[in-house]
Amino acid sequence: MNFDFSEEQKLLRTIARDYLEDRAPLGLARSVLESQAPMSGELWEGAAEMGWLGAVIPESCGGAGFGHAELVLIAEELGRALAPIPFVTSAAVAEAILVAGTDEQRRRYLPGFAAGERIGTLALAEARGVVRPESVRTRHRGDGTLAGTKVGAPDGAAANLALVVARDDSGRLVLVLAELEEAVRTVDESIDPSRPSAGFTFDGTPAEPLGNGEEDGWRVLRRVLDRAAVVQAFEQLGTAQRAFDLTREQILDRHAFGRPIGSFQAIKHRMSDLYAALEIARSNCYFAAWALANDGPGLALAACTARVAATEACNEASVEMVQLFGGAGFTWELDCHLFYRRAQNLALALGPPGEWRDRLVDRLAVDHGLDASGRTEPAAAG
Amino acid sequence: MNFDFSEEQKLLRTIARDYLEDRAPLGLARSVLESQAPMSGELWEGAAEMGWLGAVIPESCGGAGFGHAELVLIAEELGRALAPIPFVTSAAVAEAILVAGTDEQRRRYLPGFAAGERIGTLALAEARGVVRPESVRTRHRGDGTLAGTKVGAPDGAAANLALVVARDDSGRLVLVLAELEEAVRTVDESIDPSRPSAGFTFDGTPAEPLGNGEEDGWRVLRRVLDRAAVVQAFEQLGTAQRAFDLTREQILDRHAFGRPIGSFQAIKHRMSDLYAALEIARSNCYFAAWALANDGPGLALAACTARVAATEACNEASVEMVQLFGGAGFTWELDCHLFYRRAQNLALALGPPGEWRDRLVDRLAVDHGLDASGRTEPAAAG
Amino acid sequence: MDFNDSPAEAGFRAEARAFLERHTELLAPGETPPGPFIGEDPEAVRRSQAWQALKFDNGWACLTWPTGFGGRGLGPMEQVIWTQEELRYRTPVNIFSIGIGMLGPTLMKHGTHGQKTRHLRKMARGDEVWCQLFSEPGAGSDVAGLTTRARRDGADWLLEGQKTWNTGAHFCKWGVIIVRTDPAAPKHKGLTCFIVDMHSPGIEIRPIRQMDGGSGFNDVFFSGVRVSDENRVGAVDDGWRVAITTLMNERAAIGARGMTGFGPADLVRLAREAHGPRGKAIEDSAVRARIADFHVRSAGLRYTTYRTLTALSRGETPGPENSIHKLVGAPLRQQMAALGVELQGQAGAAMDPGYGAQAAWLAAPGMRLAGGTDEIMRNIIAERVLGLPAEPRTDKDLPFAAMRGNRS
Amino acid sequence: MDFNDSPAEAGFRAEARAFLERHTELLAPGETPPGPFIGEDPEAVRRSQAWQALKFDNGWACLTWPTGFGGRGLGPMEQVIWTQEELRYRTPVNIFSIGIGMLGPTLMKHGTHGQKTRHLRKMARGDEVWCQLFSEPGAGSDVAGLTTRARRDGADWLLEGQKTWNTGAHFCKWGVIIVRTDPAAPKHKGLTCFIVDMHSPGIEIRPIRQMDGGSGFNDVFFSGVRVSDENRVGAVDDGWRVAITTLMNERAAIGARGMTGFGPADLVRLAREAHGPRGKAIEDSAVRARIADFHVRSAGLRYTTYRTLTALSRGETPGPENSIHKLVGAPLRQQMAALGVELQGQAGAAMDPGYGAQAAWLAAPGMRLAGGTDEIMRNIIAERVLGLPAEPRTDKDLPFAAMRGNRS
Repeated sequence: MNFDFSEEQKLLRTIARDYLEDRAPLGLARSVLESQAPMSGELWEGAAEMGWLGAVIPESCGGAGFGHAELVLIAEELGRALAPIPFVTSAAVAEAILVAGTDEQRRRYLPGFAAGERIGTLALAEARGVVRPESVRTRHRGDGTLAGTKVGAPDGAAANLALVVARDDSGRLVLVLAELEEAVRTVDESIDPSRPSAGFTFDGTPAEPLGNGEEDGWRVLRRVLDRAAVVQAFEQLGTAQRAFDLTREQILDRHAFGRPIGSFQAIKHRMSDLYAALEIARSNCYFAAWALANDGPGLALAACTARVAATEACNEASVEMVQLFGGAGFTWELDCHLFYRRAQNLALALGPPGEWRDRLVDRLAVDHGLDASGRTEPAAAG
Repeated sequence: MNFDFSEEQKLLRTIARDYLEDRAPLGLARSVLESQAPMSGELWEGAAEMGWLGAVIPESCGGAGFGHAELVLIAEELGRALAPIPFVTSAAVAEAILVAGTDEQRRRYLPGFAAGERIGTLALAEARGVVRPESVRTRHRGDGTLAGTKVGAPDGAAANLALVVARDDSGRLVLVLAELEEAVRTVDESIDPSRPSAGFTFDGTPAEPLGNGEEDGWRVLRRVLDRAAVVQAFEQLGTAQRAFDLTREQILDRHAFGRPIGSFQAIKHRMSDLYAALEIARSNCYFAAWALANDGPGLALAACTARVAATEACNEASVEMVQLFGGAGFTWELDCHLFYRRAQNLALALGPPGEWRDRLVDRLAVDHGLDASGRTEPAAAG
Repeated sequence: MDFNDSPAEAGFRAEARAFLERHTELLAPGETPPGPFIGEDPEAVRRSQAWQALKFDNGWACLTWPTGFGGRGLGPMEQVIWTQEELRYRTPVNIFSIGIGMLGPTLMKHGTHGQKTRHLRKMARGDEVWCQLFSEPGAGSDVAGLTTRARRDGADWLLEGQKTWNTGAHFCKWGVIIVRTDPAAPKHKGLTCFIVDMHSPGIEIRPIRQMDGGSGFNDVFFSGVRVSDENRVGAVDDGWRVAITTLMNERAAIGARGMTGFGPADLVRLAREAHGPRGKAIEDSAVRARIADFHVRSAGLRYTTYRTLTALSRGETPGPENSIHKLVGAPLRQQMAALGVELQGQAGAAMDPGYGAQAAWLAAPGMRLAGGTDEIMRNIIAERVLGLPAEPRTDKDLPFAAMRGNRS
Repeated sequence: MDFNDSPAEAGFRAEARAFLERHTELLAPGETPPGPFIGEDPEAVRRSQAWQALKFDNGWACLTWPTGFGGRGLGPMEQVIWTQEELRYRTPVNIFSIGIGMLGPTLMKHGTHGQKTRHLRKMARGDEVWCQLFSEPGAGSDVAGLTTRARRDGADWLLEGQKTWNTGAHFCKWGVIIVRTDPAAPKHKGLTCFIVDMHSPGIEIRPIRQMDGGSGFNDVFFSGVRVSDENRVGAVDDGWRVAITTLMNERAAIGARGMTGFGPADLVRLAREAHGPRGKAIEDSAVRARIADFHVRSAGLRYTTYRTLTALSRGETPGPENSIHKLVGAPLRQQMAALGVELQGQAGAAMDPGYGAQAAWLAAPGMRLAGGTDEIMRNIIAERVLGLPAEPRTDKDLPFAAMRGNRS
């Protein structure tokens, strides 16, 4: 039984934490939040230098050639730091190229990701709500160009390459890679301006299919999102844990009625429940990391489970943080709102919690040898 | 603004409460629970003598000719007393005859209801789950007899007349009245043996259509259930309030760590939340009573709202009751389980909470001039 | 049960409408009444004052105040009817509720004859606007834990310290402040209440920037601010009793206004538009179940107000159920707004003026904190409504200055 | 990360399997291991004792006990491996966990040489079964509030009072009891611990009927029960320290068994069968959302156990995350069972042996109360794991007899 990270992996985590404590105090997220910048360019360069951006990219493609266990630990530390960089989103695009791209695409794109020159985003949604196959109207035309509009692409303000879900001339769903220099970008007034999203209008933007185009685009997308969800669950876990730790410090420090508010039973009990939610999330994240590293058949269920658990823990921790900091928690000057905003941003970035719960039950039923979907659409269970 | 019961109505409530404190202490529910009896016959006779069983039955049909405001107050008091009699269920059948029966049916059946000789039940479900039009297979044949099996009919052990939803020879849904002497009854091993449900097998049981048979049976059933839901919401409210009051007494009395457990903040805060849930339920019940008494267009939404609120308050109050009584709350000797069982029994009797929530949103949308259903089936919004 | 006015109420309502018809006009369909005033537009302040003067001169300003102070000595039901009607018409924002609703009654109870004569009519007519200075950075839920000091200086007092979460300091002439005058006494015993001229030297007002970017409140700093002893309200070191009167008036405010802002109907509209995991979100029963629960609470609060109004209408004291509004309503708004954001999926990360869910979600935490946190409201209900015992207190009898955790 | 045994662990597991293969057989597919023993069948007691003796004689009875007392001095990981394997085979119920898991270690730490020699090997071999007598009707969460008395009578003690929630008194030879020996002392100071012969005159055992109709526990009444001072464990009036050892051993138990009973998989099966408001309940996303959350917690607890086992496997002390099992698991079972009942609609009012949701729902409240209520678990996590301060205590230093609310 060895359900923990190795000493080497833990060392990497410690290095990451030390680095981020030095280079990415919470003031860094605040400075991006209060500026018009799409991210912290300096930290992004630092992340490239540390080898984080190429964590799972093979050395042959300019990466560090670590594994996914290392990747998730870096994500957790970036979450702790509320790092204002598009690490997980961009890594998801790199991962998509890694698992579904052609050899040529890997060679062409991945070195740029590892070096930090390439920054990816997921251009999926076209309207409010869950992204469904039937709602994809963006066209990838026979001439290799895109036409359509995407909204709310996570970290879209900073990205220069988008993984786009579109429909080809035959109506089939495809995943394509589009250079964003050739699209019209509208940076969103984001709920979390430290990691602003963006919309894109494609009108003749050149884009190439991911991979050889034989596999069903929707199925590949689900696989990409499952893998990204595990990495982001660690980011959420880090953010949740930091919010929790700061809240704990605050309730030990803040006095009311002559004693620290952390000695009041109602607050203690809520902290205990929150602690339990965090540990549930952590354990589910660890299992999902194992499934991701081993790419086993349990990955889809494990990814859904980790994402649902981490989203909930992160949202709850940030909501309680504002509340337990009291009136001051509602001010701009305190950092609570950075957590409140980030938690929601992350909860939406890969699709909202309801979508992942729904998918979780599909997978749960499959793993029990049952079909729970009642769906007719074949790709959804993939 | 007069959003309260009249002095006369409150007097009737006081009389009911005094009567029940005398004749129906909690020991009465326990005695039925621990016996094989289907109900307390003595209390049923008392309810008839008090005029309760004919509360909304016109005097011309042997009733007391009160209104629905009086009916719901009686139901609330019976809920407080955990009265082991099928008051609300039977009243629902009488109400169905009142609003949808022919004149002849009213004259024939209603005096028996008022006198307590008729005891009605709702024979709707045929399998586990929500009762849906498409799941009704019981046949009402051209020769006026029923064939089929119903399960979980509330208060089915005590009843002698069933309102049955069935399908006629043309496949149309109809409501019929069936004498239960001519059916095979299987009394359930109930979760709440103080109000046991039963299953029925009909095989050539005579049954007559309710009313002239022209109206859509499903639509009539929804109207009957809406009206019954308001009355039962008051019963649930009474049960919830009693559980809450007893819990409050207990936590003032039970000491741990040198003080009453009701002085511990975590417990105080849960009691405050429960109090709020109870008052939300009470206010919604009052509004639904007003809508019922006036039979206005808002009744369907008000009924759903009151039922959802009262079901939740009653379930929560009973669950907290067991918990806050501590270990003793888990014993047979204490009355907590009577509440835990009854709350669940009532939550299921007219269909589970999920069904009412779903219907609430249909009605909410209609009241906002929107169609929220996404359903194709026309009768569902009725 | 019915929802109609009694004949007397109907007559009063007609009177109110007649006045409003004469001086303004009904809101257009879809137009909402202005929210509580939080901006800094001097023109809006002037318009608000002019409207108040007009109301005062016609007997509509302070219905429940005694006639001697410019009121009409009416009951709370008339006040509710007036408010209901006024909200239907296009009127300026109301910047007087803290003064007229809370501070005026406090002066009536604890003020000197001179203070009443000097201030009450001007307050009522809106000629001078008032604000409240109670909360401090280290004393929110526990108001009595405040550390702003007043020291005697001849016949005057000198104030030193910081107040926070103040509404309106920048356009107010007067403030009511509670400060510590005896740090050696137990915490509730060494406090004194003063009227302070907000234009005094040594007062600095800084707007607080909220987490949603708005600025509805101020920090107010006092450096050697001189206050004459004439402006003391109540006895020296007896300020807690005065403050309690104000806080009670704050909490007795009746929610005739109801729930406004992003609500169940907005969620239904949004869910009809947005995609869920299958089909439209409105077909998603997880979404439906949440909307249903929101409607249950939202409708329940509305009908709870009806119960309160019924008691007022009968001249009875409203029941304790009125205490649940803030505890239920504040988290409800937060949860509704959160679902509104969530339903939008990836697009929800952008501020959406169409539905306003994001703005509501960013503003919502404030409602759970202002005017008594959720936790304080639960304490109050548990102790005052349910009669559950107070927790053991360690801070009541110790000298204030001796307690751990006090910044002083 | 991997889930495989280390080579040493694998070797140990093979040894265990070899023993089990020799003496019993694997459970059939779908057959579940027996739950904790709560019945009164004497034949089942005999079978359990025989199996224990066989284990003892072959070195499989008390793996973590020192060799001197009949154990093997192994670590907790070996114990977990053994338990995992034993649960795969058809074996009798285990009626020794309280004695071997909790009371044995208590005697090792606090007992006299004579007590250890007299009792430990017989306890380990299952020749004599032991029970615990701590809880009282007025002292559940607050064990130290107990009122059962012991008075000196020459060289003996006479016990008077009532214990409750006892497991197994009717088939046990020995019990460990904690009683009050000095009511004038503060509550934790006047307690003493004894070994009591359960066949002594003056002991009456009455089964407690639970709300679900079952009877797994007893009230045990003591009327002038004589106990020799030789059977005292620890010093007079120092019993709280002894009791703490026992309670700590109770809470340190590691959940190698995991969640059993009505769970997410049952809900999926039921929801595929039952109708929802539209179509099958499994298509109802409100149901799906709840099942998803149940799976999240249920899987999270399982993987939390893996984290604990990993620490044990490395010879490290497990982290505090192990403390969440009861707090998360008990309400989870109740909520899952409640959904199982609810999904059945009207039919859910009848006990359903097919899915067992109703039985689980009726049994569930007990799990939130036994072995530390939810509230006690939250206190423990807040104070011992999170380091939040204890609340002010009013009962620690007063003479026990002087406190309000004590039945004595």
